[in-house]
Amino acid sequence: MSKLFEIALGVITGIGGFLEAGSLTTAAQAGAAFGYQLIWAIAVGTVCIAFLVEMAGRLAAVSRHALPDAMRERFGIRFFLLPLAAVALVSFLVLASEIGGVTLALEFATGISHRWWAIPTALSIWLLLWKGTFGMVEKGTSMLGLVTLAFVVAALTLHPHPAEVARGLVPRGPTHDAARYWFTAVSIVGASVSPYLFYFYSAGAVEDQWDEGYLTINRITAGVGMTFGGAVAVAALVCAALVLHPQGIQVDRFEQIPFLLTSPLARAGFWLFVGALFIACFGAALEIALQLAYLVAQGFGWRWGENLQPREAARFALVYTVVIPLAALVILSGIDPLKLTVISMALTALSLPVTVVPLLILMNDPQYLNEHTNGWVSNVAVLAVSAIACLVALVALPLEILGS
Amino acid sequence: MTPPSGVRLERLLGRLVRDHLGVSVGRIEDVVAEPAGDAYRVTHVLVGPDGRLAQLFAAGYQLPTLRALGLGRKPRIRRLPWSWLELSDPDRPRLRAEVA
Amino acid sequence: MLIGRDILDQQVVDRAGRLMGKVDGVVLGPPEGEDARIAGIVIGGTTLLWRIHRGLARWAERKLGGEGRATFVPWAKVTKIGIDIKVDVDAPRTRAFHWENWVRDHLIGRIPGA
Amino acid sequence: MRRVRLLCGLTLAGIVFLGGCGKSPADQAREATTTLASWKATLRLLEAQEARGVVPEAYAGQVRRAAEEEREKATAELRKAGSR
Repeated sequence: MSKLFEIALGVITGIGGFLEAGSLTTAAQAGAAFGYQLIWAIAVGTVCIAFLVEMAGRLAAVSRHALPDAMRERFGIRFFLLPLAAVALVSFLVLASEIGGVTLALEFATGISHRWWAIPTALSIWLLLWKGTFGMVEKGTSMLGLVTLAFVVAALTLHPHPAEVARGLVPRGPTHDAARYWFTAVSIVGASVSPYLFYFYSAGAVEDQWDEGYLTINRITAGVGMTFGGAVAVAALVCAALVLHPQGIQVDRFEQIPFLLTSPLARAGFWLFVGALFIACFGAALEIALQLAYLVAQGFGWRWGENLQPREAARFALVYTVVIPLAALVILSGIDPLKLTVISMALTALSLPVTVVPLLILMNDPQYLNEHTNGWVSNVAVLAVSAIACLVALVALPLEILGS
Repeated sequence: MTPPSGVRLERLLGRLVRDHLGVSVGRIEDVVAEPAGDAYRVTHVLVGPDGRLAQLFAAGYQLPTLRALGLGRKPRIRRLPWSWLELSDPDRPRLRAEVA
Repeated sequence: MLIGRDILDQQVVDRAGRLMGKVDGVVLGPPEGEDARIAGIVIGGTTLLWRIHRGLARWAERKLGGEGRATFVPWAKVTKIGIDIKVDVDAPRTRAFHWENWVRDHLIGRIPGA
Repeated sequence: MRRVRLLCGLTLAGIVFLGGCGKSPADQAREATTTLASWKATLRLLEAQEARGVVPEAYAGQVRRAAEEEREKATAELRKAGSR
């Protein structure tokens, strides 16, 4: 029975944990500007993250190492510092974007500017990590994250044509505005393949003391959970394609995104949007802050563990205690949250080779995986997506930064 | 306790080994030790390729996909007895004269 | 057994199972002579710097006048080499825990509910 | 090692330059007009939903403020593109 519960839990983590500030804004931008044309980018990102999450779980179950721990051990400090710095920088920017999402949800709900909400949000995120346990963070955020299913309900009430949606799954070039098309595609992939998702997942597998017996659960959790998560992102894109695209509205500010739910679901839609944005971003912020602490603590061998009292893992607790207020300062500084989010997603795509290749090397090392090393499918798929995403980001990012 | 004097392995790894004529033999990849009672006796040193390209291909060798694309080549690692090394200056390990 | 692969950068766990750092360095001694042995492992201090940037390490050692708070664990105290390196040592009393204790006493410990 | 660093520097500069000159004045003008049209449509959609009482009044104010800011930016861009 408990295995079934674990599977259900895993799937919920996939659904609840998938949609956050990045995937929501990039899906809304894609749907508004290009209709169904970019659904394939979400599909590619979802397949890639499903593989990566499964790999991170398998690594933890077989070698009993979380990802940063194994990376430091296998590559030595010199070749560990580069991925450490890349993941830390990208995760910090995404953390700031998530806090931005939370503060905007509060602004929509209360009318008070989002900058006033930065400090209270940071304080409550920190308090939950300070007092909470790992189980509470992981399971609480994904249970509540189910509210993001509101986008699926909204998409269905708009009655999209299944054939047209399916056609969007076929990768194709843009009909217009090529630079913006490829930039949005790459930020969608960056939003789906956020390193914190599989780094946090591997830390979770170690905290839950997984072993070889969990390999099937791991595969189901990663596959089904992430696919459902991807479906929620597609639903958000479909809403934008049916509500904003026909009116010629392109998404430049967060304030335009609530229309995705208010058009199909009226007043309830507005409050569902505020709730979904708040919970999804708050949950993601909790996971990212915790993952940053795991990353540094495991990299240098300090005591770590969300189930330990802060006193017992002082440096681990210090990391998230410092990182959360710093991220809140970024929002306080008045940066436009939408632009920050979209740029962070593109930077995530740019850094993919550095954050993903170490995991791929570990997954092909019998010393860590015994007979459970990677098949060629996952190797080729993940490497190809990372390389392409990085190249496209390399060209698209300067264009976007200089353009705006 | 402060570390006693002795050769520090972490500073040896990656250093270029030259023979007594100054010709490069390769870079130190690792050091082999065998159990001897409770302790471990250092027996060999593994010397890998020196060239930047060779190291790049050695890195590529770790990924089956890159290997399949011909971007990875198994690095040639040689096992030299530890006693051949002369470590008066740990930053510039050299092979003993009588060994060549 | 390869010292770099199997010992260096491994997680060190003390007598009570507390994580006390990674193996940042390994001392091989005596330097000259036939039978060099693994004398012990080093945690923390300036050891890591030597592998990141030698100039930085030299500068740090000049400033600190020595290896800073490097902790040496003699090989005799290493009880098991496996997923982690188990050592027969009480971590909080060693210098490897200096910063852990300092952060606990001066920063984290001060916040209520620590 | 210097050669490698030089090479990286050159390629990076090349990419940034390529990115930079991608935005000709005609592109900028076209993009600014689409942004203006987009925000006009946003306000039309807002008014329709306000009439049906779908969105709270505070949020409507925020959309109008955002629209104002973005329209100012777009018109400035249009003027800049026009003069160039």
